Amino acid sequence: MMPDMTQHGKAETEQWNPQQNVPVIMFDRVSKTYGRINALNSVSLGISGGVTGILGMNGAGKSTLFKLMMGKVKPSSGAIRLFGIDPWKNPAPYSRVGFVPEHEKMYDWMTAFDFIVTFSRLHGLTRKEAEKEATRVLTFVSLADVMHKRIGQFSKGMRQRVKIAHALVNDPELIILDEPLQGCDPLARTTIMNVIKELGAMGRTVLVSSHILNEIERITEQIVILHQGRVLALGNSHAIREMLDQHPHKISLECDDPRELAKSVIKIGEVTGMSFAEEGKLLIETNHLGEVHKQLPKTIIESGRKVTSIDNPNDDLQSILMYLTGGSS
Amino acid sequence: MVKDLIIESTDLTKAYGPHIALDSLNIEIEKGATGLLGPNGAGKSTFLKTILGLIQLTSGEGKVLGYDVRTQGNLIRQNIGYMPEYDALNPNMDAIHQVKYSGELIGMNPAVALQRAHQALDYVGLGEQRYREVESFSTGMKQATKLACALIHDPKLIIADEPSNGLDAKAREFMLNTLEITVNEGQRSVLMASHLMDDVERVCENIVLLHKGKLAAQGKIEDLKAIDKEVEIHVWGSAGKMEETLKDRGMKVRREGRVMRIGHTGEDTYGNILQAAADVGTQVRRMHDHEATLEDLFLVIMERLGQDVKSTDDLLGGI
Amino acid sequence: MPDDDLVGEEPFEPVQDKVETYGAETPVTGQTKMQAAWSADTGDEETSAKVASSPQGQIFEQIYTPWEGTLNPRWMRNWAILRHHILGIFKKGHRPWNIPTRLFIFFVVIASMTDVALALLFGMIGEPTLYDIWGVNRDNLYGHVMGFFPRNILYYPIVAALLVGGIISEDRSHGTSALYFSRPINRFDYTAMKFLSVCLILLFIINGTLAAYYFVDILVMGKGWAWIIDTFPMFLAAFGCGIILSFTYTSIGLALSSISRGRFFPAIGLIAILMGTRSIAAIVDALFERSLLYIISPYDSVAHVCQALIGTEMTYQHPWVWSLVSVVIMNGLALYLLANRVSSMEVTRE
Amino acid sequence: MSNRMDTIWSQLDRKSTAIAEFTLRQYRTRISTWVVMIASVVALLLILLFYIEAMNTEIEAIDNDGDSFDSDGDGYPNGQEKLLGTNPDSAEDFPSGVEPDPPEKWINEDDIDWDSLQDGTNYVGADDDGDCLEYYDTSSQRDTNDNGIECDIIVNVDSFNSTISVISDSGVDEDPDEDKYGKEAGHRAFILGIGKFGIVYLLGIFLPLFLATGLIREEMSEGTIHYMLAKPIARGEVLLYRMLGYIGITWPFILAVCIGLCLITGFTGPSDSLFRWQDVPVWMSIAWAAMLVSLVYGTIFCGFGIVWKNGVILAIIFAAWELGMAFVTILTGGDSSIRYMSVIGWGMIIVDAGAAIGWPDNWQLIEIGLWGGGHGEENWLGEVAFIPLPGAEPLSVFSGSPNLGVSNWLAFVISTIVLIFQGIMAWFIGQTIFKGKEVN
Repeated sequence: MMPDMTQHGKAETEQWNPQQNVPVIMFDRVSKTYGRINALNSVSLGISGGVTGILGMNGAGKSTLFKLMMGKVKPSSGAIRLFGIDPWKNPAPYSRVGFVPEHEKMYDWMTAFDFIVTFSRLHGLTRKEAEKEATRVLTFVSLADVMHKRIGQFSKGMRQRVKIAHALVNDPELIILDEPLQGCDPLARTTIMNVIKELGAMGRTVLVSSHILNEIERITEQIVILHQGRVLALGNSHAIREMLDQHPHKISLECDDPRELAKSVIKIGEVTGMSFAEEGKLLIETNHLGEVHKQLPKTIIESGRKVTSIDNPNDDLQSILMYLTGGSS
Repeated sequence: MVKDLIIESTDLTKAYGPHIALDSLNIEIEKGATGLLGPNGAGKSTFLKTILGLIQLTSGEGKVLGYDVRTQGNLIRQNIGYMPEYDALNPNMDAIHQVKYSGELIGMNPAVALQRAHQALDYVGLGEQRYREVESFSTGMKQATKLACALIHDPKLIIADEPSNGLDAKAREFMLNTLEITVNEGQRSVLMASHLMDDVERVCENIVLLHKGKLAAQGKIEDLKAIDKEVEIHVWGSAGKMEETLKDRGMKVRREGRVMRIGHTGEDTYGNILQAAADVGTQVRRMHDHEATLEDLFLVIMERLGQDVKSTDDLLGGI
Repeated sequence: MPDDDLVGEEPFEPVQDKVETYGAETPVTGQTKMQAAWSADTGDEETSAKVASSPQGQIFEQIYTPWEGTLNPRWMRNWAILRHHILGIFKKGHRPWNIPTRLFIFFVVIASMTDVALALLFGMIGEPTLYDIWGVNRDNLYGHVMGFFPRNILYYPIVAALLVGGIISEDRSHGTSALYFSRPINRFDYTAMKFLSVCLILLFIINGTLAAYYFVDILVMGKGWAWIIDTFPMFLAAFGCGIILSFTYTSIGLALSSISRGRFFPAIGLIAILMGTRSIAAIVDALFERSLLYIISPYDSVAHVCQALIGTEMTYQHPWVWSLVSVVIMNGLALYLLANRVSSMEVTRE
Repeated sequence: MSNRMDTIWSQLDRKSTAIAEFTLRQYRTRISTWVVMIASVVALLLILLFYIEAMNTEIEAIDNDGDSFDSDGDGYPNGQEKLLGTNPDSAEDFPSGVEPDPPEKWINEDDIDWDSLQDGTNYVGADDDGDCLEYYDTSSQRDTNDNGIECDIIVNVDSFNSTISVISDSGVDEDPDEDKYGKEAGHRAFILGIGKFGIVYLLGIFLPLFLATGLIREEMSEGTIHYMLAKPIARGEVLLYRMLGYIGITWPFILAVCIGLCLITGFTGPSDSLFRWQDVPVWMSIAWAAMLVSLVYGTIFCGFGIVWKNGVILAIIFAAWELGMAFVTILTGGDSSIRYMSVIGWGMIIVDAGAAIGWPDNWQLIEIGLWGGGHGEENWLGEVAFIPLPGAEPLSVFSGSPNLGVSNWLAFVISTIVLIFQGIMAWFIGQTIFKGKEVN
């Protein structure tokens, strides 16, 4: 009648050994349905190392993805592996994972220190080790000075940092942060972003979800885009944009004499069209964004016109999604 | 010209025991859209509660739409629409009745409230979903429903606490648009508390910045932004080389990944940048004058007030 | 779906060479590798998650429509709260009482009418002895309101518990208290209307069925004026007892509802108070033959007062005035707690 | 950090104490914990007031056998006349040369033979006031109950049928001291009544209802469970250690309540010595039963909370079933077998076994009290309905016998094992459900 002890074997046993060639996270054609709603649709992913941003609109399946990883819900089909282990009904991989849930609720009556000590001990630390560990992680998120205050008195940003700190005990190899920036003021946002970048730089695998592309791009370039439960794109955000280059694009230039400039720009072979929508603005249409950009600086300088602004309108998640879904979103 | 003030306060102070939540605030808010900013816990919520006439002032005076917050709370609340930060909807009710009920609570007749609820929901873009239970709504739809609740009696002033919190790009866009239309076409005033500086910048002309219960700054956003001009470029490929080249040309460069900010040195700045790009062969995907965003402004003001912004170095020291 | 053409042909290459970080001095030690794969099936749109979104097309027709109209005074606002809660029992579009609550209320209303049905049945078939047992008389009027089993163990307290369960605490947890307090509704009105609505629903069940019992008997049995004059005071007394009972249950229940955030504490708390105090008093009565402890039991105190009011045989030894005092004190304490808690209620969600 | 996973045991130990300690601290911050505890203590104190008052009120002495009357009006009470061999019904026949006794002397003159009760063997009461003597019978006529002793009363315990009967020699009655008997019986009835219903049932069910139902459910609905479930710990363990924390608060509380009541009633109760040591096993069995019962209920209710978000409704339905079982068990005195289908039934077996160990004479005491000295009113059938002594009836209601067909000690052990088994089953089912539960 005792709990399954095999789940708590020593670190040295095979099960706990990091298998070198196994990605930290593997999703193999995972689907998850809630009643009639299909939250995840045949998602396949493999992630190890570095900071990865999980991008998607509300309800795109980001939280479901994390819940599946953390064994909170059972996949309707497909297989999930965390360090090569199926996390459903098996807490073994969590000793190497730090999870920061999206929920705002915390144990307000505890001090930050107690909170972290208590939950570190669930990793099997003694009280003493846990206290040392708590001091370390709280210092890392720079809350050392207030660590003996009750969490209830903390502001949103501080609470968020306590949550991150609690996920860092036991030196996890994988850190999952669900919407860590939501509701934080710029001060807290900057601090949290720095913490995340730091973790990535320390060689951890970090997963961060967000629905704001700019935010994620300030942290990492490695992104996964989810939309309506499917992986629309994954890779370097840079590279994703490059892929998008093959599609009709617009470049808007602000310049003292657009019509003059247009005469030079038209010489770039890839430009398919131009328009003068507003006063002092030149809109270039192209199917090969990269090519055009490559030649643009030279062309401008040669034309002798003064360009004060270059812009690609629609460069946020929304427009990327628009492209990826063929404008249907 | 006499200022058209909707909210004014003189030495408004609120203390909870020894803790001073609002410290002699002298605030003047004009008609139009105003952003209420401040770090978490700066006293924004307390301030909003004060102008709703919900809590007793310790000292000082306040007037909202000409009504005294001390004595005319009911009149104030009848004339403003409040959109709370958290969920304030019964998840098991459908949107239309929720909005209708909120109208009835102001004192509208049921029939009028129902008709007006339809209008309000149409306005916030919940035309087809109005008979659905709020439980099945996304965050954006919930926010829109809350806005509809606040708008049902066509208030002169709408107080929106974090209207775009947790919304994705599309929903946020819509929410901000709606607020903008409300201000510009509806000629209503909006007081909006938010963390997202972009949102405030888009909707509002004025800001009030609170910090630790004190007024840190207030006024037109334009006036407050007086930070050195920079040009921001997004480059594609060879960013490091580009940086070096620019520095060689004697320009001040700050780089964050593919984004660089270059100190404005006069009319030839753009030319120099493009020349450098042409030399290096990098793509300049974007180039524009970088106006100090509200976020920068916020950080600058906070820094002056003594709040440290943690840098990477500080964090490294902890390990 | 064009996305397959777009990015689906081949996974992205490993991007180590393109890694850039903020600040060149921060080295990247993490192994950066992404393996990409796409869903094999095309997947039809029907099954994919419908992300609720506001239609973008409406942005352009968004027109702010002003509204000019007069707002009703305070009592109309209060009436709206009351209506919202009471009509919610029968109709959609008002406060959504949950299904178990509605079903149970329906069951209790039907079950409370058993005496009506039995009196009718035996009156009709002309069985005088059986009619005497079930027809309207002093004991039966008392029993309809105050009978312990099953009415005051299975019916009324549980209805009260279900009603008060979420009535205030729900506003705390849903944040809907902001809906009230950001509008011209003061806390007194709010509390009073919540109180009144629960009390009225209980009254409808208890006294509504009592009235049905009494008047159906008159109509169907063709009772004469003499009988009516005889029994009407009893009926009125029983009616009054129903009011005291509903009031007491409501005030205790609402006080509990106001001190908790969940729905279950008030419900269990009410049942625990009603049943627990009575059980303890019953033990003492059995052990020491002292009925005095019954004054801590809300049900027994009310029952004692009602025995005095209706004039049935007293089942308690201590004077009924003590019970009356106890009922007053209990209600006073509960209302004080309620007022105290509601006045400190936050506007926003807790 | 290298040696942090020394042994499975030390690791378990760390996790278990962490969660249990956490749970305890969480309870400490909740108002409802304190409300429930204070309310139960206040309720028990109220009952205690009645108890203390009853113990300090003299029970009026009743002349059960009518010996203080002077039926013939010759100045001598009937008892004195019977003792001295004169005819109590004849005014002419009275003892000569003896001063008439005051009537009070002939009230309570023939008390129960307490010493004989104490040892738990068959009770033999002697005829202290010489009731036999008025009959000038043969010695066999004076020994109608055939135990070889003239003029006595036996309370016969038939251990085979577990029946008890009072058989007196003809004409022998007793006039016991109502105050002494009433207080002893009232005291025992109080302990058993409060113990079985007040502590084992009410406390045993309300503590878990308020404290255990939300152990997992509240964490789930608040979303804070994510912190716990994201750690390398099996869900079954979380449940187990949360229950450990729950035990950590309920068991000391129950124990403290029982010890407190034991001390108060032990000093105020009727006793020749300073303290009633014989009550200690009874109180301890009450505490043990309440502890086990609250553990089983707690695990079951916690499981209900996991299964359904409105698990408390299931808990209330279950509590109602248990209430019915509690009544059945108390009212049948241990004769029903449906009680084996409940938790409370087994809990009460523990109390009954403890009572039988602490007070081996309990059944004789009850029977003597119900026999009431052998006097009563004849009903229309000609049967004598004995008038019980004060306290005898409540005591007989609240007493029961373990009725397992084994010795008291064994009954105690068996029901303990059954309760623990029930608890383990509840935990096992709970953790199986919890394991397969999707947490959103």
